[in-house]
Amino acid sequence: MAHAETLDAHEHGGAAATDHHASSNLAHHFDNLEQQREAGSLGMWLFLVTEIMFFGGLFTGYIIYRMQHPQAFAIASSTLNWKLGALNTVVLIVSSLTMALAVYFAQMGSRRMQIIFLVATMLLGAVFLVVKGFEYADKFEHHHFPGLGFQWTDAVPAGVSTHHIQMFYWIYFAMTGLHALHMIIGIGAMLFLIYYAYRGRYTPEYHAPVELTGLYWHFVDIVWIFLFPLLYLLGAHLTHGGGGGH
Amino acid sequence: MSEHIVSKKVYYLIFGALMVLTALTVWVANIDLGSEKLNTVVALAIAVTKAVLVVLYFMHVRYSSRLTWVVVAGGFLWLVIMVGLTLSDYLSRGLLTYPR
Amino acid sequence: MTDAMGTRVKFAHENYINANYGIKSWLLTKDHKRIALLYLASVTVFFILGGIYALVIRLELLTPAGNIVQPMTYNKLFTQHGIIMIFFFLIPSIPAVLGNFLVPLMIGAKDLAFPKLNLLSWYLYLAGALFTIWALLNGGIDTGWTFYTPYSTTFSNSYVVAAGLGIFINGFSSILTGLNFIVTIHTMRAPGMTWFRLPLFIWSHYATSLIMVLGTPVIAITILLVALERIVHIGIFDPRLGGDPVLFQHFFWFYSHPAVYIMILPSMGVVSELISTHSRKNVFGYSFVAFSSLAIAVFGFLVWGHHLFTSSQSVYAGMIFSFVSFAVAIPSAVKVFNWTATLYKGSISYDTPMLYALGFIGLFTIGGLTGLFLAALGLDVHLTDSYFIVAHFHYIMVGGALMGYLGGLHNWWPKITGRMYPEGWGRFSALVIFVGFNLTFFPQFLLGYMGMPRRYHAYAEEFQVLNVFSTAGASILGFGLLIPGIYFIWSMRYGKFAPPNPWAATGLEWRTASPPPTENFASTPVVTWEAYEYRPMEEMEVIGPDKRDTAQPAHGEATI
Amino acid sequence: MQLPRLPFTPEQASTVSTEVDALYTYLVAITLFFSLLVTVLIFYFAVKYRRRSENELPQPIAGSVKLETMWTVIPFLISMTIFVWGASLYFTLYRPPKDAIEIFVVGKQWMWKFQHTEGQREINELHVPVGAKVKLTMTTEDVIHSFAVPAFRIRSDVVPGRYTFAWFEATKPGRYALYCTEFCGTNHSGMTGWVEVMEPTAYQAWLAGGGSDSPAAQGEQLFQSLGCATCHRADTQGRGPVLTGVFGKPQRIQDVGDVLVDESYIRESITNPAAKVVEGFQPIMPSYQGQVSEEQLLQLIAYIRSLGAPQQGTTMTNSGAGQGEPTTTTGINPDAQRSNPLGPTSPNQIQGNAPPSGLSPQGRRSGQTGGGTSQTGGNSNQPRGGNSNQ
Ligand code: HEA
Ligand code: HEA
Ligand code: HEC
Ligand code: CUA
Ligand SMILES: [Cu+2]
Repeated sequence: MAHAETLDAHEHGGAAATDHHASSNLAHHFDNLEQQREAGSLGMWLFLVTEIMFFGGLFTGYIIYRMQHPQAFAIASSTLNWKLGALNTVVLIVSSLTMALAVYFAQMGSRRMQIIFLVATMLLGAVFLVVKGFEYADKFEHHHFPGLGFQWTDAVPAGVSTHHIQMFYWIYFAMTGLHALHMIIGIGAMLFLIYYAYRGRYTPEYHAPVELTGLYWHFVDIVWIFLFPLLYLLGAHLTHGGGGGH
Repeated sequence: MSEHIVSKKVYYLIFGALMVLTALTVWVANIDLGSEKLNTVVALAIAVTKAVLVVLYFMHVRYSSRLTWVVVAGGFLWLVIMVGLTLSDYLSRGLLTYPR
Repeated sequence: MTDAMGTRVKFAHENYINANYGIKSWLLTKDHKRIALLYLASVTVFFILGGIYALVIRLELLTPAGNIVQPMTYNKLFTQHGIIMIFFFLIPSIPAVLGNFLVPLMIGAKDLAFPKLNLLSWYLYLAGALFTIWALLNGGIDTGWTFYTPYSTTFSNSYVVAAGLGIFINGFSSILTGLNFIVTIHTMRAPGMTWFRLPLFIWSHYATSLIMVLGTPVIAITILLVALERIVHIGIFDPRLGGDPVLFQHFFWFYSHPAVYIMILPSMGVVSELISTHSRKNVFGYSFVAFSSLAIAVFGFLVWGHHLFTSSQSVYAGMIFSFVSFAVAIPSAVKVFNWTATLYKGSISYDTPMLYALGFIGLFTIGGLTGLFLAALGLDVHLTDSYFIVAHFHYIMVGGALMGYLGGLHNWWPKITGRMYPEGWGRFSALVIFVGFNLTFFPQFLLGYMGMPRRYHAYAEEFQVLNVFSTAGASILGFGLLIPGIYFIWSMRYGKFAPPNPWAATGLEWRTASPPPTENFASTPVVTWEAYEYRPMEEMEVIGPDKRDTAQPAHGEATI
Repeated sequence: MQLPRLPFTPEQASTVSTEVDALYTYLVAITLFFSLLVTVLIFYFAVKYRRRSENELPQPIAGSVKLETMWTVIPFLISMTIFVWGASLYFTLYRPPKDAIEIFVVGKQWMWKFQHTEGQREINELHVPVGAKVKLTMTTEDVIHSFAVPAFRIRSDVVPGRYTFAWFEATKPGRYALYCTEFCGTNHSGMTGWVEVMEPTAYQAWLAGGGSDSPAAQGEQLFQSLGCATCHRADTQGRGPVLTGVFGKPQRIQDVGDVLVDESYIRESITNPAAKVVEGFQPIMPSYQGQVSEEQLLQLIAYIRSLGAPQQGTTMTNSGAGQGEPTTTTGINPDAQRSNPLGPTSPNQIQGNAPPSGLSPQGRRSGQTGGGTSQTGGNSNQPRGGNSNQ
């Protein structure tokens, strides 16, 4: 093959307009901001994939044990306060909206609105954690924390072993705990964003950190979207409608 | 490929849909659909719908490159693989017949 | 630049090694090449540690009576040998050393996409390693590298949680490396470097990275659950609390089977490069070799249950997993045949890297084909947890992956250090290692079929003869490995200076100086040629500051 | 199929061993063929096309779809033959035949305990007659072990909380090594023993000498001494269901549907009676978890099974009440199956709520230790429990 073969279209560098090497936001090893943004966004998505698999292990455990012990899970689930769960769902969805709007205003270049919505998102995240805290406190009080000291005082219907009730609780705590940890990390990231937004770092050209944190935040929201029905609502019809089974 | 800006109206619409679906999932959970499985399936279907809405609009995947689509789809596919093949063991345990 | 004696010389050009000095400039570096060297140093330490464990194991097995170490100690020996070799040596070896060094160079980028994450990943590796070392120093761990429950969660009285935490942290290092590679390969290729012009090394690292990203989180959560089970007894894997110990095996192998492909795929990538470079031929069936890597990565996720054939897994699930195990062998077969075909009508040199590569093909074939014995359900019942397994995976992991790593190190040593290793010693040691290896592990196939169980501290008399062979082989192997250990270090100081392209190879990494400058290339390279397009040396100009000796391949020049 | 035995293979002492060896021989042949093919080609090319001058530049060869297809399809077809062969052998190995002598096996750190249907108990030594099918019903008191007899080419893990099975038919009298092949702790390599295959007459003589009661008889004694008989009476007046003839038949369970009464089910009924309550009864049966050992559980099972057995003898235990059934005892009734496919009802199934009781007496108190150390002095120096370290 000859030397003087025609060049393939430049893979990047097409967007010459944004190609200002001088920009302090451009890391030295990237050619331009577009490339940097693409890399960041792909990186974040891949990270979210690892998160899916991370939670996935717990989901698998949940599915298998729940299929084996549907009743125990339903009973344990009915002790959760689904109203608080629903409240938290709403809080998180609103926070997702505010996050989306924060990204929107970053894209538009409105510093003020951007900060407002970032703060709102952060506060909503905090509200979520506070509600969660109350729920946890309640569980601790009732000795429903799995492991040492777990107690189940209510009557257990036939066919249900308290082992499996405890099993539900460890899944509940592991999943919501891990989720809460993600929320805390998200709130931490929000603090950084607010600081830099305040400093005017983010422009319509460069706001990747806001966008990427947004992706992360929405992902955490999605995890909760699954956790809520699976943990809080799964036995509702059994305990409310009575009987169940067949 | 410059980024696509989603209008505020879309965000509000999606938000509305998410709220409605949340209400729906709570409502459905409290009625007995006859079998526990059906309740679960419905709950999961609603959750998946909500997740898809968030992914497509809040996370802008609808307007993103094919690569992003592949990454997202791949992530969920792998979750399905993990759950599915593990279940292939649990669901078929004891199916082996042998004379006693 | 050189003084009369050829010692204590400095490189003529500024490069990543002499760009700045001081311990800080290394520990805080974001340069992928320096991070690769940090990794090189750390995985070497762990390899030696793991190797020493192996030698003590072999020493114990010299005689049937378990009379050299206590049973408990023996259990710790093989557990720690396995954990160290797998998690702290083999998984990071090629990706984090050669991959880190070469991925940006090969695609014509200045660095990986996320240099800070790259450094972070080394620190995570270090943190994980320190945790594990701490566990080892405090008394060690005796569960086998597989951590089967309920032994690991309830019965073992060793440092499971600490060692597990080490692996957990190390997992994130692996995830970050994989993530970084994928993003880099997608977004940082030089102009003209299309997907099908990428070296096969890159394809295999891409496939490896997919596994790292998709699989590693699962081992992380699994180990976390084991730790929780141990500390607070949540019951997930404990039958006494209603859990299922076999679920652990599913989780563990969901990662650990794909992980064996994390170990072999990079090595396959190296071998593709070596075979091509040292026969000056384009790789036969490039796209088949490229896609077979992806196929291995994807199908590799569907076969984990072949480790559970006798563990009371459902026989039907066993059938699915067995079937897919055979399917996943096919892409490996495709690779083996394509490598062989590449040699046809080539210009084959007998340089050290090539010796390793050819050795790899043979040994990997044997290791892989014996994998088929294990994937055959009815036969695995007899073979599982016998020495046949031990032989199978050492043939692949030592005969395959390790040989690939060593071959790669030799091949790119001139690029990494700017110095040639002594070719004569290189060939000699490659031969010794090959002989020692086969003598160590071939007898283990026979032992396994005869029924000698693995993880046995003492064994029956009738197995002794073959075990003596194996131990003898291990000492030859250990001796053989010592030689490169010595001459590599020697060559860093006294080796002949390397030209930019000593093998007359085609990759972009050979178009810059040896060692490369910090930013890799003097200007962004523009790729106008296909992969493995061999041309006369004069036509392969160097895009780097150092244009010395471009036309002088260094073949066959033993400097010692 | 009588292939010559390859060197370095263990003795062929069971019916399946020749079949396993045949598959092995086939694979060895495939391995030899492909490794030699590759090695010979490599050597041939390496010599023939060795580099003769430094500036050689061979012609590039693009590749060949025809060749690629060939070396994809042929290995695939070959591997499918291995798959089918291996899978059918697997079914043979894991499907115990009818009319087998049944022996109970309990593994514990680090010994094998056996009990014959006639009552003989053995430790680390198993006597069986030549030419008879033997079925092993196995479990463990602590961690996972694996029961392996290389000369028979059989192996199966024993898993806490459930029963696993293996079977063999010895073809040659002799003494064959038996190993534990799943790592189980300090003395894993000491958890070995012998299978003594005897001529039938010698075996009968051995059986006659110094055996205790049969497991069924011991089970009956336990049934009395544990007070089971107070509720489970032969007439329908007891507070619990009549156990005569239940074995091998489906039982109607509250909220679950039909469940087959098999070993695992009875085990669960004793250790965790609340898990499945027979329709029409109250969940008043106390749990015997921690009060009966794994071996006693097996004896109780043997007894309950014998209650439905019309005849006695060596094959007694297999003829249980289930004999009338069309022998498709999947361990699960099709209906029950559908109602809860994961329900722990079959031999292979999770017995999540059926902790091995052998563990519990001490296990309970110290939180986690393995039990039964008192039975084997040698074990007690094994530090146990997950305490202290992390
Ligand atoms: C790098 C590591 C590595 C690699 C690449 C492999 C590759 C393979 N392995 Fe291996 N394996 C391990 C490392 C590895 N393994 C380890 C560490 C264990 C034990 C873990 C433990 O328990 O501690 C193990 C255990 C193990 C088992 C479980 C055994 C048991 O515990 O009972 C099985 C069963 O199926 C198996 C099968 C295979 C197969 C089919 C392949 C295939 O991918 C091989 C494919 C390659 C070829 C087939 C050769 C080339 C092909 C030809 C030359 C053409 C001819 C081909 C045909 C006719 C098909 N392996
Ligand atoms: C990458 C993986 C890897 C590697 C490279 C090795 C390498 C070796 N292994 Fe290992 N092995 C495993 C992975 C590996 N192993 C695993 C996963 C297990 C299962 C563990 C378990 O059951 O849980 C196992 C188990 C295992 C056993 C079975 C133990 C048992 O079941 O009871 C044996 C027995 O022979 C063994 C032997 C060896 C030998 C002789 C080597 C040799 O190749 C080692 C050669 C290396 C040296 C001898 C080091 C010497 C080098 C130097 C001295 C260089 C000096 C350099 C300088 C001074 C700069 N290994
Ligand atoms: C206090 C009374 C009582 C005692 C004592 C008792 N049982 Fe039961 N048993 C019951 C009742 C009631 C049931 C039915 C409800 C259930 O399944 O839990 C039952 C069910 C069973 C079943 C399942 C029967 C079937 O048809 O499916 C078995 C097997 C069993 N018991 C065995 C035993 C054994 C063995 C013992 C002694 C170690 C024992 N029981 C002691 C009351 C008792
Ligand atoms: Cu019991 Cu190993
Ligand atoms: Cu595997």
